[in-house]
Amino acid sequence: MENAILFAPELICLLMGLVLFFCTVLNRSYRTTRGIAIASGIAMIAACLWTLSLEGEPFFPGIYAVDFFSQLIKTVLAVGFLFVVIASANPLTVDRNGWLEVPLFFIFSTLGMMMMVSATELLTLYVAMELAAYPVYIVVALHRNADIGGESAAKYMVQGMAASAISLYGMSFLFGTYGSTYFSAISIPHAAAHPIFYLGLLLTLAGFFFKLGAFPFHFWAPDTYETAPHPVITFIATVSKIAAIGILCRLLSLAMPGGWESGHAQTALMWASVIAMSLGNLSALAQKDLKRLLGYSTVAHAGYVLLALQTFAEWGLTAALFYAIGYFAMSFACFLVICEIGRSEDRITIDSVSGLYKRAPFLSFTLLIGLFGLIGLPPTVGFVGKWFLFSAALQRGQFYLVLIAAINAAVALYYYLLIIRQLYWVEPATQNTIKPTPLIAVTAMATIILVIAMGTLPGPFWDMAARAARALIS
Amino acid sequence: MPLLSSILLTPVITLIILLLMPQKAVRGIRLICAFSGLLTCVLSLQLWMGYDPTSGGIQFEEIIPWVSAIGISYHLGVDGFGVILVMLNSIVYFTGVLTMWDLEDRVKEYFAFMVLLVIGVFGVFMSLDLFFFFFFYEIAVVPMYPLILIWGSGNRAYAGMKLMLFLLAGSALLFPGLLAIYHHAGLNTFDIIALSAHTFDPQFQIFVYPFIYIGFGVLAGLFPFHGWSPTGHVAAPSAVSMLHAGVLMKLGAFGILTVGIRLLPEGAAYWAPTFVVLAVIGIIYGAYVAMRQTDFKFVIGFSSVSHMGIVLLGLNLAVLGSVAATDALNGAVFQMFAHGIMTALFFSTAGYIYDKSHSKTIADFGGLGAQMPRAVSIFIVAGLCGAGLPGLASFWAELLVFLAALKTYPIAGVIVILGLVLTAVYILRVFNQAFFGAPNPKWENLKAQDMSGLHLIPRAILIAVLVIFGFVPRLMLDLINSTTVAFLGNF
Amino acid sequence: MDTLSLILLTTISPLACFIIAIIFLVQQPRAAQGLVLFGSAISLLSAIGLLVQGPVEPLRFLWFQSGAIQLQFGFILDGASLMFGVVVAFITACIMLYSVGYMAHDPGKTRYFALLSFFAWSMLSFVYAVDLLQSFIFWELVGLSSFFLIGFWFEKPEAAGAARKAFLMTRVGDVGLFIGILLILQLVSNFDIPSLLDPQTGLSTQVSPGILNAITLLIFIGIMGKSAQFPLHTWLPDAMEGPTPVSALLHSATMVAAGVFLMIRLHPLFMAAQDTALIVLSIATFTAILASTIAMVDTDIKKVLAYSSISQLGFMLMALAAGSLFAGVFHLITHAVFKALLFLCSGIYIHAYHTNSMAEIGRSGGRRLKATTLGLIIGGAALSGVPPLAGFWSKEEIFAQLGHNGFNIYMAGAFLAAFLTAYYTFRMIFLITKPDQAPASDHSHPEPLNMKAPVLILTLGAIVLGFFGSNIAQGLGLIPQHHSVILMISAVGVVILGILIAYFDYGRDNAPRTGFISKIAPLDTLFTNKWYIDDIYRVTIVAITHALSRILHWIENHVLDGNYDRFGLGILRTGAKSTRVQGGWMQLYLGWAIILLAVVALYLGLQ
Amino acid sequence: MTLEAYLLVGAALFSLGLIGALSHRNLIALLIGIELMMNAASLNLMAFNRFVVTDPTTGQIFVLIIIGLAAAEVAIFLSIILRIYRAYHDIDAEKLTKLSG
Repeated sequence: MENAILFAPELICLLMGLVLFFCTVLNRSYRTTRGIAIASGIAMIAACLWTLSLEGEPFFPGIYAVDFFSQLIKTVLAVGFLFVVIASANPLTVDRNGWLEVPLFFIFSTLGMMMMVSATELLTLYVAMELAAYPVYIVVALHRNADIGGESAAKYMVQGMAASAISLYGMSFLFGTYGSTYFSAISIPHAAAHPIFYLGLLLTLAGFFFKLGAFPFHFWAPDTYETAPHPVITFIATVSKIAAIGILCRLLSLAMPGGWESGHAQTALMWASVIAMSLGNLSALAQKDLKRLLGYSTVAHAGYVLLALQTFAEWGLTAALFYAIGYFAMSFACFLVICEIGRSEDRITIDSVSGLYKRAPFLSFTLLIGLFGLIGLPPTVGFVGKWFLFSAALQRGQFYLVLIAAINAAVALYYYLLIIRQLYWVEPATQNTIKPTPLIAVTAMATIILVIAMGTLPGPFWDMAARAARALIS
Repeated sequence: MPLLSSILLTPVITLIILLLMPQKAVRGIRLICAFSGLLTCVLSLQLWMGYDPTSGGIQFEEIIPWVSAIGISYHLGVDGFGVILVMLNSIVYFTGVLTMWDLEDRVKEYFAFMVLLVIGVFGVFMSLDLFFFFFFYEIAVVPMYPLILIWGSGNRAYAGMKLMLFLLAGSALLFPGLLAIYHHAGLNTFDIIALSAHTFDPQFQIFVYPFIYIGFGVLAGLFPFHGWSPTGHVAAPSAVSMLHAGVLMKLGAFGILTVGIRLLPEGAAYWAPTFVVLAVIGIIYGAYVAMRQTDFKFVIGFSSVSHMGIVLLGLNLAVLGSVAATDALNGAVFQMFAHGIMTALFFSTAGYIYDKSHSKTIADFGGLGAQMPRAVSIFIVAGLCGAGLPGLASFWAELLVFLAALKTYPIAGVIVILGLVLTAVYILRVFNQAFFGAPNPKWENLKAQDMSGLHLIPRAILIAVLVIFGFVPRLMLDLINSTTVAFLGNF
Repeated sequence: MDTLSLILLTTISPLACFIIAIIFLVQQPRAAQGLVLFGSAISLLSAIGLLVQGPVEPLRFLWFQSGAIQLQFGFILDGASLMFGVVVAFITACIMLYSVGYMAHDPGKTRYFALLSFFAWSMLSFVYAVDLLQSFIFWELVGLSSFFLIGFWFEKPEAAGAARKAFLMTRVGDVGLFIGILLILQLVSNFDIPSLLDPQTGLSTQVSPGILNAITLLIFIGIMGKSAQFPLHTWLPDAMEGPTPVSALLHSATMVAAGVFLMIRLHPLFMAAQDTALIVLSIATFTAILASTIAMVDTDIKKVLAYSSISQLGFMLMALAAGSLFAGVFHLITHAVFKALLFLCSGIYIHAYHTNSMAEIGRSGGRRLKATTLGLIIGGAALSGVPPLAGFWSKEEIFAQLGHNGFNIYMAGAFLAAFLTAYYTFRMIFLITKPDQAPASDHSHPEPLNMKAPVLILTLGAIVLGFFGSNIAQGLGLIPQHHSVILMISAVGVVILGILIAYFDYGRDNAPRTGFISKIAPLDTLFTNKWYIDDIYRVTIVAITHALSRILHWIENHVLDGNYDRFGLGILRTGAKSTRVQGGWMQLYLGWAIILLAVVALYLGLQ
Repeated sequence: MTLEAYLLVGAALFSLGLIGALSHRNLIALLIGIELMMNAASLNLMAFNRFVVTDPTTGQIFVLIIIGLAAAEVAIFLSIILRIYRAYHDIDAEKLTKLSG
């Protein structure tokens, strides 16, 4: 029973997944299905909160850990799932035949991610990773236009498969070096200095870099962001990012005591971070498609997160976790608006949001807050998060690295401001007002509150992230 | 309720109320803002009265741990400089609201952004924690973009973008600089007071100081990074220009003072000669460039570059540890205040003329003095203050800085004093081309639209402040001087 | 009444009038006019009251403190300031009275009277200032108010231009003065005039002669600007664009006299700085001659008077530089009276005939204005130094001082200037009173009483003031020079010579009505073109300033701003290029990733 | 055979798979290339299992699961290929370049 309690979020996820499966089988209406998905989201959040401060290893000792870290991430994942399901009301961009499957695949992917962050063994990790990935491959392809959907799904999936193959290849080396698939056996400080360990670790990271959209596995991001159905890309851009950052934290914590000193992985990660943020920001400057632009922006943000992770320090992990939560909120604010205004449009260009303040004042305010967050302006979480991330790097004395990152943030300002200009200054092309449903308005409100609360009262959130990071290291 | 938090929370609450008000309640929005401006003025006056200059130092401290794990705390407190600048911001806020009383377009949003800007400025002047200092600093910068973009004029998209890019590029230098200070001290606190007790390694100070100086300096119109400021001023609506040139640019100088000089005195001293040269160039350069501008606001914009050069000059002279350090710092802080009020007056009046005529081209007017005597007179007062005329506040500031310059670097001193003539040249050029001479019949319709009633109130307040401190500088100098002595005593 | 309230009444009442008039009485010009006249009367009476009370110790209050610097605010009440204060208040009152008639129909009457009041306030405060910085402040305010008064008819571009020129040129001088007093502050941290001048502990005992010379020279630059000495004199003739009463006020007793008065105030310092004194003497002498030569050929009555002012200010500075405080003060006071008189007379002519040309005034029947013409002749004679009028005595003092100290070259210069003065003054008188053709029409212009009365009062002053020399000397605590008879006779001789030549050129029947100088063509051209000084400025300083501002403006737009923009665009272009990596072909994406991974693997392998 | 030999074979297999995935335009060939890469990993796992590890079951289970998941992956990818084929009537990777830049 105790095991079941520890396992409660995943169990609820699994059970509700089955319920949703039967909904599809019985061909219920989309309203009902979505209603059930929302209910299951709420149940998951409740379960996560219930187990938030529990610790243990349910069912299989050594391969599955429930600790504060995993439960914190799971809570955010559950919230993310709920929000995405709410946002995917009336998802016209999805093939009409596939509507019912959307919540189903989301919930299974979420289940995969939940298991991923709890996994403490390579095989479990691998299985969870694939479980998280496959449903998303499918929903990307569910775009109502077969050509666009097919191309973006193929690109996404080829990258994903290659990345997971590379990951697997790396895992084999980890396994070979330590003779065990348990993390507890792998994270041995003195052996950690062996270069083959770092090679294995880096190759393993490839799969998660892919998820995070970090350089050099980011190439799918712009293309898929641009064309995937809006709710789907919302899911990828928010929920799966948290899981990716979470698992990166977990994996890098394996190399924690020696990672910085030996410098092998650190150098590689540092360059990945620098190139990711520079390339992401520079490429975003030239974009006209809003979603594509956000795709590049996500690459840049992955760079910022790596900046903290490459420090191999508790501070860095804490900052990355804090930023993961914040990033979820900021980017959700943006994508929620995209879902709303782009119900019937396949592509959202920058011009689509022209004069949105006249057509939908509240939504444009939401987008504004989200963009402010992504720029890194106070009082949003973007500012505080960057402060923590950069602080982590400076703790290691990487002054110029932080300088580069900060300059990148200034360059990024340009394209974000262009969007804001469209939002608030340019006259709208149509006068159609968009009135969000109360549920969506409440969700938007909650997101704004989260973004601003984390930006102005970061204390409790930082403490939680720090607790999670400590749970990882110990 | 602690006084500083009350001052800070007044605009915060105003902002929340504004966001909850309906779009249409234009009158109510204006009244609320005016009331909040007045309230901050009253509270600031209380602060001014309550500050005890005899004991000097930081007073009205409030500390609430914010993120205690890494040493961020909500630490407010003001020294004499802070008191004065808080007062400045209150005055400019209040008069700025009154200046924009006639605004009809998207009133709610306008005032919301403006109040956000005010919050940021108050926060910077009060914060004694590096995190919050920077936090509020950025808050103050953010609203500039929408304000310029939506309510501005002319080439506003370009100007707003340029302004933001310059300022955030400045922040990009500050980010590593501020964090390096924190980590290098190793005290696990962002508290400026605690950090100032720590002596940083001189090599480190020399390395980091330019980042801090240039990073904040961009906002203070530091030559050659001033390009954003005239363009931004020109495009912004008048009350935004008022806040921008009047208060926002002071944030930069205040940042150099509070973070740069207070924490890194040796670095500051090492770099001071270089930056003195830049400041002197800025003063002269701004004046010369202002001479050729064809647009009112560009003239004022470049004059701001020139006048802020005086502030920067004073700050740099203060750290050289010479006998004139006190005068230099007194002068620099006095100039922050005086220039703030002066440019507020400038922009408020230039904005008025623009609103009525929709022309900013100097040569377009000619003899406006006969058509809008009141507006023109007020502009002239501001111009004369800019020219450093005695009897108006900035005279004292310039006097003190020039004195220090003459003592420390006689050649620089003579050059900047000669700059006074250049200032007079460009100011009088504006007067002669726009206000004097044969009246242009094109503007006969403006006769009926001269400033009156409500429009005169904010300008009258600003003029009164200028004149009062012009003739009774003691009111402020006593406050500044005691703080300066304490400040320099820490070196 | 005690001294403090008297001094406050003297200085503050014009200020109060200014504030009330400018704020409340814009729509009621008559009330403003009355108020201002009333204020000026109070000011005059209290100034006289102060003079009657006699010199007292200075009054001082702490103004502010910054570091080691302590500044006082207060009033110095010695002979010089008391007497000059009365003169200023008196002339101001006369001119205000006169203006009631002169400006009767001007729409900007309130502004005019308010500005006059403001001017009176700044000038009086300057005269009584105890602290050098306080002096400087009011010195600047005097400059400011003269800017507004000269540019009073700002709709006329010439007036606006003249005002600007006056402000800028005096400003150039002020910069010198400012640096000078900042140097003093730096050296002694004190601005209190009496203690600066103290023979035992004052400035001259504390600093080396070289520095003292530098300081006094810098101060003299300020005086040069204000008192229109070569080379900063060209603003003064232009300033005649202002209303004539303003010219009378500014260029007789007040604004331009401020420079001389500053030198009077700091006379001991200048005496201690030998080199500066010599420089001042040379410049003053040269200016006196230069201005007189231009006055010889000018045809505009106000311009002639303006150049005459420059030249007489030169005389005063000569006296002071030669070492006689008394001569300087005496000439300052007499000049104030007769020059005000002359300006007021010219004002009546201009008011009546709407022309500035002397010949035109004569032709229109200028001499029919009896009281005015009387004033013109008496004032002119006093200016020329015809005994026993006021100017004679004060000039006599100057010659005596120059002779006493053996400045023979300068005395020769002074004689030349005196000769020229007599010549151009009587040229003016003859041009007006003996026109070349009889007046065309016969209708006579009334001379309004409120314009006539000040003229008559000042005429009286010009006649009698010369006899009060010993009282003035007493007031200053000095003994006047003994007049040498030879000097006196030769001076009178020079004056008579000048008058005779003027008579020969302009006064007699069938006079040629061209000056003798026209026979020497190069000099004539030089004088008519005002020695080309304005033109030299135009091609040098003005041109350089314009060129510099053009260059820097270009730099701002093309080098700084242009490069920032180019830099920004460069980044944007790099951004556009960087998207080529994202070629669209999925295997390309995969290839990139693999290559980079291989690099990492190689790097790790090499480690 | 030593461990090194197995690892070399594995590396060769991985590289071949990679080259296949990069060079073939046909999406199915691409898929096969990636499958080869996974098989290389499987081979590695088995080799390590044989030579290094004390508990011989771990690697075997791992490989079995990889095989299972690979099958699922192939199924999903094939369905996507079908969708592409329906839209383009072609499964050439080089033609799927509508999205770029």
